Amino acid sequence: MYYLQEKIGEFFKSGHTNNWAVLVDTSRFWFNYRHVANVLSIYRSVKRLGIPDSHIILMVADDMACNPRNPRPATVFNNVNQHINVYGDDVEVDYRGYEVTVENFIRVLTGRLPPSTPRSKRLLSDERSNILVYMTGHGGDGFLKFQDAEEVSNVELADAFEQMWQKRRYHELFFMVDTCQAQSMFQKFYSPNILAVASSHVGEDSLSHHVDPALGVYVIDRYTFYALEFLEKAKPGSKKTMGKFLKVCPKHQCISTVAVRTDLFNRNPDQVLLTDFFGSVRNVEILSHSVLLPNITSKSSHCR
Amino acid sequence: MAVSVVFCIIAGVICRLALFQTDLPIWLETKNEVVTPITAWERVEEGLALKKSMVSPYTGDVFHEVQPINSLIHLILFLKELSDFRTFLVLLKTIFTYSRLKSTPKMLHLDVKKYSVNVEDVLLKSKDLRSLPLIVVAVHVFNPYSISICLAKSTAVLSNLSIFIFIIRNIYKLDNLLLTTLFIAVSTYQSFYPFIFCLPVASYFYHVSFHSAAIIKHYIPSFGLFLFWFMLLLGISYSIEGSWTFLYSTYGFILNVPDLSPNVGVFWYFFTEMFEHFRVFFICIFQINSVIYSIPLAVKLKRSPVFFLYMMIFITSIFKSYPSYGDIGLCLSLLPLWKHTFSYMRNLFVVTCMYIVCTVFAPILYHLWIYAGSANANFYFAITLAFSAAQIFLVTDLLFAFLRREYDLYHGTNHKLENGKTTQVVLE
Amino acid sequence: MGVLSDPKQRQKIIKAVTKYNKLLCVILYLGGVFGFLALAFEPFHAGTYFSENALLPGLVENEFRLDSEARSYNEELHKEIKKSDKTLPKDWMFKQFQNLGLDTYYHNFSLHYPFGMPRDKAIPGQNIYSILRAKRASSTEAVVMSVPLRHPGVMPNEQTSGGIAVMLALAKHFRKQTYWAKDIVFVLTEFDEIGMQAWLDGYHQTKSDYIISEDLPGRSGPIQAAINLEIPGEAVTSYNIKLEGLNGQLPNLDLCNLVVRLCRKERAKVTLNKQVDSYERESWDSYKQSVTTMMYMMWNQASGTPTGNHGLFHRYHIEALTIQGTQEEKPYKTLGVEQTSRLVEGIFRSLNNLLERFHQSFFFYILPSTRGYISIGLYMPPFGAMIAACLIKISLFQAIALWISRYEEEEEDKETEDKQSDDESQKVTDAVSGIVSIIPVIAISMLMASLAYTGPKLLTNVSHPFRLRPEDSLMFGLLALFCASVAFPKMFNKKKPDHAVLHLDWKLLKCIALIVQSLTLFSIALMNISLAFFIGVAMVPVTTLIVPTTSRSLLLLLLVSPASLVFISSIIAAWLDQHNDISQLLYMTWGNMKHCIFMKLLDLYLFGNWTYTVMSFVIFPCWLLFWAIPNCNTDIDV
Amino acid sequence: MISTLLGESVAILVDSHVEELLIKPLPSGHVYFHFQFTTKWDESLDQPDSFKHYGLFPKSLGDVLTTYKVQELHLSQTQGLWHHDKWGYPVTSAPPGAELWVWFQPTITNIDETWSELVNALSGHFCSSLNFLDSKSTVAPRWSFRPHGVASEGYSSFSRFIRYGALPREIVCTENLTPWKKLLPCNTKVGLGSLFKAIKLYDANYHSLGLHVRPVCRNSECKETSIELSQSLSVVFDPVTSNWSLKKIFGDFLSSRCPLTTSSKIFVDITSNLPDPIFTLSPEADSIKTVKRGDDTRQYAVYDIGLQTANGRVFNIASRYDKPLEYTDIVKPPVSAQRFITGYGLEKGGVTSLIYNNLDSNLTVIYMETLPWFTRFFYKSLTLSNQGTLVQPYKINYIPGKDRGRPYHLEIVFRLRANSVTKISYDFERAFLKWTEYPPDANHGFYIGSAILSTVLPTSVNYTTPPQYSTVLENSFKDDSESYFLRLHTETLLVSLPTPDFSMPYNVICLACTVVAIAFGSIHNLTTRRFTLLDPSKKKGILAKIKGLFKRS
Repeated sequence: MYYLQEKIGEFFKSGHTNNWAVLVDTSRFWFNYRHVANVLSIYRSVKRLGIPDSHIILMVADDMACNPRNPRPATVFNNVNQHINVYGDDVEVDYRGYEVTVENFIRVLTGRLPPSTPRSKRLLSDERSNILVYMTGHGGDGFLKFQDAEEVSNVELADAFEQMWQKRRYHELFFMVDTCQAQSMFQKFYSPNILAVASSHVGEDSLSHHVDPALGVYVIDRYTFYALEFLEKAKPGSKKTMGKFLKVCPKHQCISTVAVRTDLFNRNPDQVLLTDFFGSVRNVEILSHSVLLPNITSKSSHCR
Repeated sequence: MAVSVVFCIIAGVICRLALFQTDLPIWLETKNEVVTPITAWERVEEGLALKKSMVSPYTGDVFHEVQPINSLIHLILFLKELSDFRTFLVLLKTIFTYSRLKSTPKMLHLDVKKYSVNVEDVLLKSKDLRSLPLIVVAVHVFNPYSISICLAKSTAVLSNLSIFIFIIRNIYKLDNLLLTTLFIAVSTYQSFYPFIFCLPVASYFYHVSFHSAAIIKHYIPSFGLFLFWFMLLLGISYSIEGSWTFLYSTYGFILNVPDLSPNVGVFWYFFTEMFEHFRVFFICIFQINSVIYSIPLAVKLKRSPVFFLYMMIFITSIFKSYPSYGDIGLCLSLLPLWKHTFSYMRNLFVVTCMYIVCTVFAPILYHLWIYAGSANANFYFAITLAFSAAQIFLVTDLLFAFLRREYDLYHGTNHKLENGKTTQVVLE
Repeated sequence: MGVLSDPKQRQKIIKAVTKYNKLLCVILYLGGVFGFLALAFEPFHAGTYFSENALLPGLVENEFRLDSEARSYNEELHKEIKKSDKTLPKDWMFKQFQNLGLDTYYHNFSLHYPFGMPRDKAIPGQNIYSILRAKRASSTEAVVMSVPLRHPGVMPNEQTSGGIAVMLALAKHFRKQTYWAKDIVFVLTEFDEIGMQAWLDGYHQTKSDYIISEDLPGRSGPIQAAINLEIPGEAVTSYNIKLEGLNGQLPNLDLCNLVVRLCRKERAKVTLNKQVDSYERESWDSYKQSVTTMMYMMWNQASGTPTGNHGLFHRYHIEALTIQGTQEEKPYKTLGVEQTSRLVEGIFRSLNNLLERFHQSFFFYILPSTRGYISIGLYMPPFGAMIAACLIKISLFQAIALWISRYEEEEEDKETEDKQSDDESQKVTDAVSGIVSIIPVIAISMLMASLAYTGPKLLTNVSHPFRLRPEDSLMFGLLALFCASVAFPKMFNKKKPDHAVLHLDWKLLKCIALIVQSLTLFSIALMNISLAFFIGVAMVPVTTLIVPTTSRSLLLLLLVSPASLVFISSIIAAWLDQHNDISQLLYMTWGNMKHCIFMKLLDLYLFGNWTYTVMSFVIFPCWLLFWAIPNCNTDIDV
Repeated sequence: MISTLLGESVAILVDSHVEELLIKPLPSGHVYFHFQFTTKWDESLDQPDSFKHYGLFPKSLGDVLTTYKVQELHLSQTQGLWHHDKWGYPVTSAPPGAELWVWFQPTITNIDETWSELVNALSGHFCSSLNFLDSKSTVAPRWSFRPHGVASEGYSSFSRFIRYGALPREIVCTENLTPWKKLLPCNTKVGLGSLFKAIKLYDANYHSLGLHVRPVCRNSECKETSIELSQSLSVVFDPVTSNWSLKKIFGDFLSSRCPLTTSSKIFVDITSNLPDPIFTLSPEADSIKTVKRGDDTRQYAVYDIGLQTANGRVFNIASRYDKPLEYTDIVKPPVSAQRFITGYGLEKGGVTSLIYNNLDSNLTVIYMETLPWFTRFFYKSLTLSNQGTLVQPYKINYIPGKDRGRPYHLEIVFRLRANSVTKISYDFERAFLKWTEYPPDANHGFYIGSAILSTVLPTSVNYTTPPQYSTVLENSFKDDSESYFLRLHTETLLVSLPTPDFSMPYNVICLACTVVAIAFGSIHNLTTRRFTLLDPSKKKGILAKIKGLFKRS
């Protein structure tokens, strides 16, 4: 019996059985091309590292790829010498255009969506899910603007995460935000198991990386640019840790200082695999004999 | 005197006819200060067009008049020369006003016996009274506001008319509560707010009956009769319309202000910028606000119901949900009735200037906002706000002057203390 | 409300005002005028900046590489023009556009000359326009590039053939690009503004009495912005930006900034009304320079006539300006069609980036230089101060004391008390009678005004049979009318043999007149600050200071009468054309005057220019009110 | 014998799939590619139990049909505008943006609810914002949209079971293509599907994804029905030099046919070569087909992908023009329309549609217009005129809009005189919205969906739509009907509404309330206090207090 327990123990070593990602670009308009590039870069990475489209909620406030102003249609490049088309050929955007509102975002997190909402637009996570939440857009001290019309405050966000925790919608949550004064977004968090990283301290602006003269817009923000650089090196099975990831983009690269919050997170980031959040890798072990598992994930049905 | 009145009226008719020949009317017909979604002529036409093509005008959200008005105007359309009709209306009004004035002295000095000594110079003299009709008629005939609504063919003319008639009824046939309430009902039926005029009427009858019975005894019948008439009218339009939907698109439209197009009132921008979840609350506040004043005034002015009535007309015309120059025209034309109190008013000059300025600037700023696109909504809002403020100053000032004069009537004009020093009169 | 209601305070204020009245007036007036002019000094106004993020000026690299095509187009066009002397090679241009695979159309219109001529006679005209359909958008928005087709006859620096070459070269380049979000409409208009107006009328289906435009065969969506090019065939040395539109309306400041910025990017010299910015900033010279620039702009704006095709777009809420190529003697750099093309390409890339119509930056501004702007918030206070001078004056008069209730008089000293209360009602009746006595004056001035407004139609109609040129008939007719109106106070005398003057309460009259004047000036200022400013500068001092029965005030009034205002302005106009020798100057002035009135009327009928209306219908009666004052007698004071 | 075998095998096959590509060089130098994938499934919609075992028919779609009781479903997602004047008629007309119209089965109970669920489901399915098709933008047209499939007379004469909605601003991009091509039997690995490279497809002048499901006759005597799923992808390219080839345009060759298809063919319209050749095709066509349809004769070069790509050859159609084409005036199609906004300023406005009839015969057309509630349509201003003379419409179906509830919906049936232009014009008033009702880009403006013109043409000049009974293009070659149903979408319009100042709410609320307070305060003062003589001998405090009171009044 003890043997069995330990087996189970190591089966759930990383403590989670599935991965989800909520990737949000909150700003519309062509001159915010870079924000879309940001979010799509992350989208591409997590997809490459093994999270399926069905487990990714992608919110893009405006259409850059097929924007008539885009001289290279159906592509979004995050780099002037265009080696990666982050838009890909089989992208699935779940919330786009005017659908990207504070209300929808909070509803997706907390799962309070109208019954007629299709599965692809729901975050069907449970208490065994590791969730990556990435946000980018124009922000200020304590808020993040949605489409230049409304804003989500850091308090609202914190409460939303708390609600998720109480509804057992996540096991661990990695919150990543690239905006001006990004640190303020996670200052108000109080729910457990949240690891948070932000592109800049309060009072700092997050800067864009470079312009593509052919497009005539800034193509990506600094933090995401270097984060992507880091992620591109990672392979699905890689042993890179979050610790390393949190050190990405020192001041001389970002110009803004990257802020990290680990006090809510009860593991040591240096022991946490990158793929715990960015990939969905489960350690599968073939047992010679059948094991009777106690019903662990029974409660996971409530959030459907 | 009568000659000059007639002359005045004729002059008015001529000037209106003349203006009808210019392209002013076309411009005015769509001016949002002059016409509101309810009274706009083109919307009435739209209603007729829908009727003609067998669509109930109330299925849409363009037409908001009550049905019989619609049919009435249908009749009018048969009289080819519309302008004639309008000017005829004006004539009608002015004559009524005139006749109403005949009874002024009786109204104004009901209890002259109670007056203090040496108030001659504030007492109404017969020469004032004689000049009064002329002034009223002149003011009405050459009042740019009433001219403008006449030119714009706004249906506000009709509601004004019914209010006029009702005043006449009120004054003329002293005893005839029946007709009075009927006319209140008619004007309420068209523009909802007049229902509040029941109060002054009641207190009026209480008054003319020389306080025979308790005032409440007068409220009940007038309200009862009013309700009866009103229900009757609704019944009529139900029989015409065949459904109650018209209730929403007329009174519902007035009450919860769905149309936010600019006008001279305070509602439009307020509810444009209002947060959704406070909307209902503030609508209630504003609607109540437009009638709440009747209660204190009813108490304060129970001795002079006609003035009370006038105050109510004025206040509702400021705070109704879709005010227009039509209502202001009505009030201003009746203003000279209180000419004898003007000398007590404090802000007349300022108010006059505000009126003029707003009236001139409003169209300019509207043009800059809507057509030139160089100014934004705030400019126009500022003007409408100033306009409402001006009206409020005027009405409060008038009230002040009226009360102040009464004070003088009862306490004499030179105010001396026991120690014989002159001093000033203050509210306490 | 506090001040208004508290009697004591109000008394104090009124006393103070009445005491130092004249002084206050003078101070306010001078302060206003000089304060206004001082704004041109660089430290006193803000520097320009972009408030519309979407424009992204100059971020995108220029891709226009068709320099040789541009030049060859230019040369070919020259050949064509030479070949077909006196007529424009329209068909050639049409063919060029069509060969590029654009939807190209002719647009026919006809002009009915408003003056004298029989209505049936019409002058035919023809525009060419061509639509480049944005590849991946569904033709819901458009931007316009327009060039006036000028007759080969005009002066070489007035020619616009260079603009046409630029347009063709760009059309060829743009055609290949995939990044257009808005259609681009290339418009070539005949008879400058008239053709433009016809095209715009056709595009928006608006009717006009004198320009009859046929339906457009092809269309695009709502026009977001327009750039008008006046580039001569030869190489230019600098670009001049023209902003002033119909009735002094201005394009959004962002558009202007955009052009300036891109000119700088091309290292091209850019000027406003041909005035260069001085380099050093806070010096006296630079200040002088800025004032001149500002004055030129205000002068153009005040006239209310558009300075180019762009001016007509403004009415349709389309931001537009004209880029004019200018040539100087000693150029420090010459700019050929290729540079111009690159500049315009940059502008259109930025306009293409635009997602909402221009709404961010200022619409009310005055430019003392290309670096800085004076916004409405800055220039209104000084202007207000100037007008306040009259308002202060008003308060001098008993009129106030009458309007304000007797309430205060009670506060006044005890001994006056009794009289006060006696003549109270007396006063009221006097007021009424006073107003009544003034009504005829007002009536007459209104009558005169309407005559002055409607007169021209009559005059020109009668002029035709008499073989008079409409200019002359207008001139003389209006002069006659003016003289008549000047004489109107004398008409009153006929009725009153005893007095040689009007019987009316002149103070009340002046009070009213001043109110009317300040109201008028303010409302003009809202639409055309320059016009209001100039009129105000001229009229306010006179009108505030005049008193009855002094020949001095009579003279002064005559000096600021609408007629003489026109005269003065035409002198200035003549002087601006460098006609310094006096006789010639006067001659020019006479010509200008006729021409000016004539053109204003033409503008009124063709484009709806309000300047004449304002002068005849608003300023003139206002002036007549004042004119009555010196003819009043002083003995009936209230 | 082989043929008989084949015949049987086809007969026993429950569902069949056909892939086709029509290539049509347009007079304006553009080239029109229309991909047509038709899956026919011999199951009838009305017995849902049959939706158990799926063959080629996509299950996801089958579920949608059964759950929401859909009889017919027509969805189109389009980028760019089809210019009729230059390009003639497309195979299936579609407006810019997204358009969805659905006929529900008569057994349905609560249609509006089902509709809102359906659009939600579809929006999830096709990654588009179809869920914005709420009551504010949905109408039930009476005449313009009849069922395309087999339907009983009684059923189709009711407009009760149809819902129509359009999103003129909807953008179409890779994320819409992805789910669409997942519905193809052999995704994009083989067959024509392998040409779908987003990067190329979205660089087109016109790009339209279509999806149509409808019941059709199973066989000629039409005893029982089958379900037909027709997926179409139309693109118009502008090969700047007029020569074009599959490789150049789609960036790839064809390497194989989809094995699941019964036929996979490519048709190139070479009618323009007829008198004397303008362009030459390589390789040689397998067969040249001359088609006589109505009064119009066309010639097609037919390629069978199967043959072309046999034993691993790659296949690329290229056309070479001998001389560069020069642009001339293009002959207009029989019926075309032009629609635009008139007037200026943000208060009122007008819409005018010019409808050209270039035929020598009169036509009866249905004109359908749907206006959002915030552009208040004025029925009285509706005028139809033809060269200045008023036209009396036969029938008008007008449903006025409700503020924040229902769009203005108008259908007119009238006669187009031969060789003339008919002008339909009306005025509207722009509403003032609450500040929360404006979209984030309020000053960009609001879109009005395109008007729809339906008619039956007597001639088939540049008419390419396949006949009613099947959407397989090849069938249009043996179509012998005399009348051709045409649906035509006009331009979408952009109107800007007056906007308030979005930064003002607090100030406005405060100011307005202040004004009201002034009135309340002073009237309260005057009515609740009495006048008295002020006695200076009283101590100062009171005086100050009274003054205070005064200030307020």
